[in-house]
Amino acid sequence: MIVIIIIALAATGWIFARARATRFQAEVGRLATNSRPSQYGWYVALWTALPALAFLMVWANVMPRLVFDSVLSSPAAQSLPADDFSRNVILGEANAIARGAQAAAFNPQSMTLVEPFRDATARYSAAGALLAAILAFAGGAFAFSRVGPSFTARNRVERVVMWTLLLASLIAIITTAGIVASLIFESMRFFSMVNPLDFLFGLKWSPQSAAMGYGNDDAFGAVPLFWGTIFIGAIIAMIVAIPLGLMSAIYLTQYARPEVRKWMKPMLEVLAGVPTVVYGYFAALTVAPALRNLAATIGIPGASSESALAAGLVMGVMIIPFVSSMADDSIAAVPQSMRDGSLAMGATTSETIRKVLIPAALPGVVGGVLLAVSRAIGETMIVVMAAGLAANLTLNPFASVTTVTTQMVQLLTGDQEFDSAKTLAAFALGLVLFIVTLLLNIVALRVVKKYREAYE
Amino acid sequence: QGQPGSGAARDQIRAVGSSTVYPFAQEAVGLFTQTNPGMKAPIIESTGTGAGMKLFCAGVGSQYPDIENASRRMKKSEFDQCQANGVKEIIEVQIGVDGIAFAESNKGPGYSLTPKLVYEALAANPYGKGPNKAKTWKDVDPSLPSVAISVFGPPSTSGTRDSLAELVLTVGCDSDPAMKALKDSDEARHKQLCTQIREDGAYVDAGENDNLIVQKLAANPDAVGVFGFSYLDANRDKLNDIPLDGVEATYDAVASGAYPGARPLYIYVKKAHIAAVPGLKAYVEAFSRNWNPGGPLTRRGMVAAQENVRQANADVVTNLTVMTGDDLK
Amino acid sequence: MADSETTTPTKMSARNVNVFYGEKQAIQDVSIDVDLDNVTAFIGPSGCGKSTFLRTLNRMNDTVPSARVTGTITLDGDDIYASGMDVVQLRARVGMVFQKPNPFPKSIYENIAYGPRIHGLASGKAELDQIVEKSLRRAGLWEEVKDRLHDSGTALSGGQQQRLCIGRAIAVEPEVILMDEPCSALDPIATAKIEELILDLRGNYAIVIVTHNMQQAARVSQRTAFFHLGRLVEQGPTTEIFTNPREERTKDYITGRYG
Amino acid sequence: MADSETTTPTKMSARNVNVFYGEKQAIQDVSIDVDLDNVTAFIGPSGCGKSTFLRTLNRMNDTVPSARVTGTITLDGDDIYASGMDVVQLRARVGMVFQKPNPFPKSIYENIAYGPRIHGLASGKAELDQIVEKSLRRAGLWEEVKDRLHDSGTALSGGQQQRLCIGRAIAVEPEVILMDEPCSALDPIATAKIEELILDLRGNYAIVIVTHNMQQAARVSQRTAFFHLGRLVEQGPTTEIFTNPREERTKDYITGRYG
Amino acid sequence: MTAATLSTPRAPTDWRGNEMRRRIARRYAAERRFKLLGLFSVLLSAGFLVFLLVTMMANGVKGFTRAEIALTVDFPRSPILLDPAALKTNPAQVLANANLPSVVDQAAQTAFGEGGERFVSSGAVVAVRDAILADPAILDRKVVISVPASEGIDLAVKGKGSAADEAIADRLDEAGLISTALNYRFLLGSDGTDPTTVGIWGALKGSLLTMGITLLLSFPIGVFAALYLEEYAPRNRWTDLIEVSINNLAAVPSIIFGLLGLSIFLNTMHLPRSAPLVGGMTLALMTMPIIVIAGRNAIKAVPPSIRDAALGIGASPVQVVFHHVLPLALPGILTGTIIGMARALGETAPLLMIGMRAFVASPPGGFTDPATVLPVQIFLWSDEVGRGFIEKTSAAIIVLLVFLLTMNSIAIYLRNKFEKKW
Ligand SMILES: Nc1ncnc2c1ncn2[C@@H]1O[C@H](COP(=O)(O)OP(=O)(O)OP(=O)(O)O)[C@@H](O)[C@H]1O
Ligand SMILES: Nc1ncnc2c1ncn2[C@@H]1O[C@H](COP(=O)(O)OP(=O)(O)OP(=O)(O)O)[C@@H](O)[C@H]1O
Ligand SMILES: [Mg+2]
Ligand SMILES: [Mg+2]
Ligand SMILES: O=P([O-])([O-])[O-]
Repeated sequence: MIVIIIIALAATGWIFARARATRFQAEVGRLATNSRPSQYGWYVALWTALPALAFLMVWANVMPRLVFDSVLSSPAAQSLPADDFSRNVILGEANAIARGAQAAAFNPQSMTLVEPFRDATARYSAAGALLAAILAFAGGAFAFSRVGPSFTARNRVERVVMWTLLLASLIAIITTAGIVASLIFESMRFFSMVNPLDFLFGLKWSPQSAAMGYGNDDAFGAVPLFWGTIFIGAIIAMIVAIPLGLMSAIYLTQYARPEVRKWMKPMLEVLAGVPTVVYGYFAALTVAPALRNLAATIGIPGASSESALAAGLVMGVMIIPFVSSMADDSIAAVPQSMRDGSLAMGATTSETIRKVLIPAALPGVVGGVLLAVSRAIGETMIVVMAAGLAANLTLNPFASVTTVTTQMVQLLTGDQEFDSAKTLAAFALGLVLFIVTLLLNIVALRVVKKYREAYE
Repeated sequence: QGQPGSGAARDQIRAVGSSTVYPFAQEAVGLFTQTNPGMKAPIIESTGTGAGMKLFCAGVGSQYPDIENASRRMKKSEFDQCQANGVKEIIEVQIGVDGIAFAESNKGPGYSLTPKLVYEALAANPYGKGPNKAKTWKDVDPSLPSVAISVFGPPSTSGTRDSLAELVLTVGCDSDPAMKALKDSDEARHKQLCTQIREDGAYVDAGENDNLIVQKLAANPDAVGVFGFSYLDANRDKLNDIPLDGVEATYDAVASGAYPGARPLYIYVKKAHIAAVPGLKAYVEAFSRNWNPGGPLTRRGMVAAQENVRQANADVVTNLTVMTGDDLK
Repeated sequence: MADSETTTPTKMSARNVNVFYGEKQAIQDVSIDVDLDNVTAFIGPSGCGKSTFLRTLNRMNDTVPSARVTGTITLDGDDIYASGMDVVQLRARVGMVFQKPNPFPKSIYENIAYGPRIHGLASGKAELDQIVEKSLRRAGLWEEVKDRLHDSGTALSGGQQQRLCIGRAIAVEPEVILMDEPCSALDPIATAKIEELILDLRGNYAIVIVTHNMQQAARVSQRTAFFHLGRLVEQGPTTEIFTNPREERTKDYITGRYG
Repeated sequence: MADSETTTPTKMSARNVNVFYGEKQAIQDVSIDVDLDNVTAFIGPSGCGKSTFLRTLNRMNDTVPSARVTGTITLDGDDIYASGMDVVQLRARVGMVFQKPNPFPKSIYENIAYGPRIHGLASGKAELDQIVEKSLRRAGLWEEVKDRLHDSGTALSGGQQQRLCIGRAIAVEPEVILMDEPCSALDPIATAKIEELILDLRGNYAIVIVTHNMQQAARVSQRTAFFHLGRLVEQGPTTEIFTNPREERTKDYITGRYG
Repeated sequence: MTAATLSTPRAPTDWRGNEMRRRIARRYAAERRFKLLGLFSVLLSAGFLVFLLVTMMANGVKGFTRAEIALTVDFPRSPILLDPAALKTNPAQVLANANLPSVVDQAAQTAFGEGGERFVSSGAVVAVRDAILADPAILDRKVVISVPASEGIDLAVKGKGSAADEAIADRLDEAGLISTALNYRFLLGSDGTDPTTVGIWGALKGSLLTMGITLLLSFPIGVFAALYLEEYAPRNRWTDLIEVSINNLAAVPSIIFGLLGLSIFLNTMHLPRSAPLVGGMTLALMTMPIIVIAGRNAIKAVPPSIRDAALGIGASPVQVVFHHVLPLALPGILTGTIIGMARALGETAPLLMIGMRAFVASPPGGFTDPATVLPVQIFLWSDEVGRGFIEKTSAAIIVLLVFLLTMNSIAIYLRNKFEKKW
């Protein structure tokens, strides 16, 4: 309600400021003022709305406290039970009834508190609304008083836009910080139980020993997990996804008819949205047995019914669209004149693609590949179902391996003990993975900066 | 502790915990809503027993779950945690029994096993005599077929795995008197020798998805699968059960406890919530009223507990008897 | 200044060529021959279809989805729009300098070396260096860029980019060279260099040049074709077109009285 | 043909301007004034820094990450590189036609209407239509495109694109107009139209034009500045520069003897 | 090299010489190989998709239908416990206490003999209840009500049942008592315990709400962040840091986002567990980096000359961005949105941490009600004991894919519309 009033106030401010600006602009000339009338309008509207809305946001957080305090001091609240939980239940119920969220009380005592709640809520919301309205008015008036021919409204409005954009990109930083903070904190506890060197360089990952409390000695060697992650996610899956994705993108942008591309591109994108359980079943029940039989017939030892190959191949299919769509967009965005220049030299289409388009589209291509790798590293379901959970350090693609994230999910969602080294190991794994992917990204950034051929 | 009463008052029951109990809790929800049409259906979250315990024991209040489903008994450490967080009064109800079943494809060789054989085939270090070298079942016992040992089972993080260790492996292990003796002298060592499973590929962690194990068995006729009894029952046309100690994994054998791989299932309820959360008592009663043999819960695959156990627990439900935690391990 | 026309074998010939962009017809019924020993100039007001027609000569119009070409165009007697035509070889034989300079976003060196590389014209690094230097010299750019061959081609001035594109086109030594306003961004001295290059090439290569500069057309070409509104109004020996045009429109255009 | 120089208030003035692209210095110590009532022509060989200097006048060099400018440039006495300067308003007041035509990938109409729209120069559709028509007419493009105002601006011929960009720049009626070789892709008649436009604008607007065409410089400008290798070699009234240059290099360049 | 070598004109390239011909033939062969490789890639990728879709369809289509049995119920003689008068005042409660399960069991036993109660599903009670509600008059007579068949019979009718069930189904079929009908309950209902009565709407609605939140948060934030980084941010160590950390966020395993959501949204902000609001916010954190990365690449691909053109006529940076750069970059941004949202739609792991792996038997009413989402539902059903859940799982996957396609088609339409060449 009050929000609508504030918006209305802002709109009024917009109209008045605009009218005023139009008037003085007519006097001094159109290009003589720094800003357009509507930009003056926006300036006033922002000053009207932003402080008031910010206040409301703060108020919304403070108000419940105030309401509760006032209800608790009411006479009806004196008879509340001392026990915290039932008291809160009654209070909550009364509050819910007062707000109309609930029709009747399960607890008779709640009814006596409904009125105090209603009163207090009404009182405080009215106060909040009034304050917000005053703030809106004051902000608007202040802004309006500044509107004048030499006033740089546009710059200020645009600065707000820029701050909004900056704020948006800071969310990523905050998220990263949150992740890092929580990972580091829990990892520290883990490393106080397990020697970091054993963790980083140990060759034996034996979660059951840890899970079942046989002791932590050399149960947390993470090397097999990292190898498994690289083997499945960064090697096998990429061997499938990069050529297929990139070649699909190239074919669709450069060879296929536009209508074909229009249909095929979204089709391929569906591959990214098929739930991973589906891929998991497919990998575990169709691909893996076939691969095992294949390995058995050609006499590869150690072939098992779960294999890195099965998981990696299917995962590769799943992430094709990450490569194909992003590469497709960047290749399509290279100006036609670049293609013309190459074709006119007598280059074939494929030469044009390889030597001119791909280098120019490099950021998009690399971006797509990175996204694909990231997705592959993070995938768990396919690995659990098709590659198993056995942490083997092996080069044999027909053998069973496991990955970091799969183990993390197992450790975090299974039948876990409180804060055992086993649960905390998940955080340590996450931290190391985070650092590794960070390095990977830094390298990728460098590569792109170095080899990108920026067109005009 | 959150703000008092912030958010809506809870009008929905919330349960967390075991994936094994999950289907039966679901069934109870159906029964509960049928008899209480005005009530919102309870929310059952399948988190695994341990993770559920953590949530359950975090405190008393509307943001904490009311019920914990458990495929094993609460541990002493968990109980203490609960107490420390103010979850003082906990009602423990055994709702039934689940069996871990051993099965093979109906095209399989027709195994017949004992806990001892299972232990010898799967232990990482049988009887502490060095790493397990058995490659085929025949290596374990000449009467068994000469096919490679390949067992699909639950991962080390699941409650089902705990049961496997406790109900089968330890039993097999203790058949050796030396091991039994070891239990008294060095319990940790005993536990390790008796429950640690080999990691050389003979035993395959197949994730928490029992259906997947069923399907993998169909694709690998020589393999042995370990999973919840209800899955065996639902797939009798594809699978044969493997007798343990000569006892077939039938409903009656599990119910009577004759089948070695039977384990009790529990729910834990916060007494403090019973008054505050509408319908909570009725929901718990939905279990006790329907856990008889032939009742809806057993139709869903649960195995009914023995008569006396059922009676004792029904009394717990009616009287809301609080557990003491004295006999927990 | 133009030499008198010498009778020489026809290198390319177009007959009844029409070009459409979607519904719109941009070229109507143009027939013209391009000789080996003569430089041919296309002149005409902006938007009359010079570039469009030029692009039909090496099938660059293929890359414009809406463009459609009818009629026949031959190179050494072979129909270049025939289905068996090898477009890659065609474009290698018929080189092109575009109206808007379009250097690759690569280094100056790589821009020039691109063609020789794909056609395998250099047997080693040394030979390639030589081709690059020679091409840049002929395009009159060498002195300005010799110290920064590995800077990006897009960081050059407008005129430098234009000369880079000319250098790129001649580096593969095509048989026919199509130049769409090659000197539009060049100062008189650089223009003189390019004109010198054209005269140099003449005899070994068939050259077509689009220009708005009448003086330039008169200086470098032996034959001139005047386009107007998509039609070829008049063509003939340059001297004749400039001194004694048959058509009124040609005369008006050349004397600047048109409009 | 050029009028004699009239003494008029200085619109823009540059003092000791240096421009660097990274390490490389492209402009060295240039000081020059741009008058309101005179058209100023920048001439000089390709790559000498004309475009670079032109772009410093409306701070378009800000968009080249490696570019750095020192010295002072004022517009109506205000330092345009001062920190308080509003670059957007500056660019609205100092319009620019780029050397390479760069129409927006929008319709012809939208290309012209864009500036008036963002600056709020038209109060309604009718007025906007009028502005579009007027600008296209002044750029000499109206007749050719009036039937296809809603076709894409990128589907025009080179010369048409160039005129579109001129039309786009004058549609916002800036105070200073910087034109970087506005007629490079134009035929004589279209060129004449643009020159007419320039003469028309002169007096109300300060105009700077970069050209390689000496005749054009002589025809339209009242003041000429000759750049060479990044330095301003000589500047003065056009008649003087063309008839009686002080510097040898200027003379060489103008007479085409340079090189 | 000497001046002499440079001044001597090189002979024109012999384009028609044998060597050149061979070379061109080789290049053409390479070209053909390259093109074929491309075609092969597209076909292979599409082939996988088609294979998956066809398998899903084959398994799942029957999940949308169910076998129904014509059950004769003789109400006057049934053990029904209700007062017809009370039925008018509070029908739901009255029918809940009316002992309908026994009514159904008895009717089935009468009709099909001993064990007949196993032929009908537990949903039969609901069908009978609905029939009474629709027309209370039937309580006075014997009527035939079409009730869902039990899981076993249902599977038998669809040709996947056990031999015993097939025999029963055949018997019923001969008697003309069994029919197949569209399973509207599947489209309108929520999760349940019996495969013949479960529905997908609850999960679908949960997904809708969750995806709505995800899109609402991640799209603007992602686009804004991309714009800031490409168009405004100075190039320095700080922006490199932002850039790398955003790229890296895309590589963070989804479960960690779940942990983050758990600790921030649930434990710190005290938002409700299992709610679409929290799920959406968590997934938004995960989707945003994908949109940022795709968006930045798309923005990079816009030629600088277009920015120059706009700046040159006095457009402000904000105008340049919103009038020119953003529309031209939109196709790429939408690609990022499509694959990011597709990923979010199929994601389960982070949702486990915030409690969305739950049995929720009624559709969520709003953003803060407990809910589950399609992939979790699929995951849960795939692990169900009941054999009837296999086809339900596939049917749910079909629903998810249809949802995905609907969601994407809008973005795809916009993408095709905004795609421009320059
Ligand atoms: N973005 C850039 N980065 C580095 N150097 C540049 C860049 N742009 C131009 N230069 C160099 O700066 C010098 C001056 O270039 P400018 O474009 O100003 O020349 P110009 O006088 O306009 O030439 P033209 O008549 O050919 O357009 C040239 O040597 C050119 O190579
Ligand atoms: N891609 C295109 N799509 C549609 N029409 C086009 C396209 N390219 C050019 N045209 C139109 O075709 C006609 C001929 O254009 P063309 O580029 O051949 O002219 P031109 O003679 O080269 O002119 P200029 O001297 O200005 O470069 C013009 O009217 C132009 O607007
Ligand atoms: Mg042209
Ligand atoms: Mg220039
Ligand atoms: O989920 P579980 O704890 O029963 O394995």
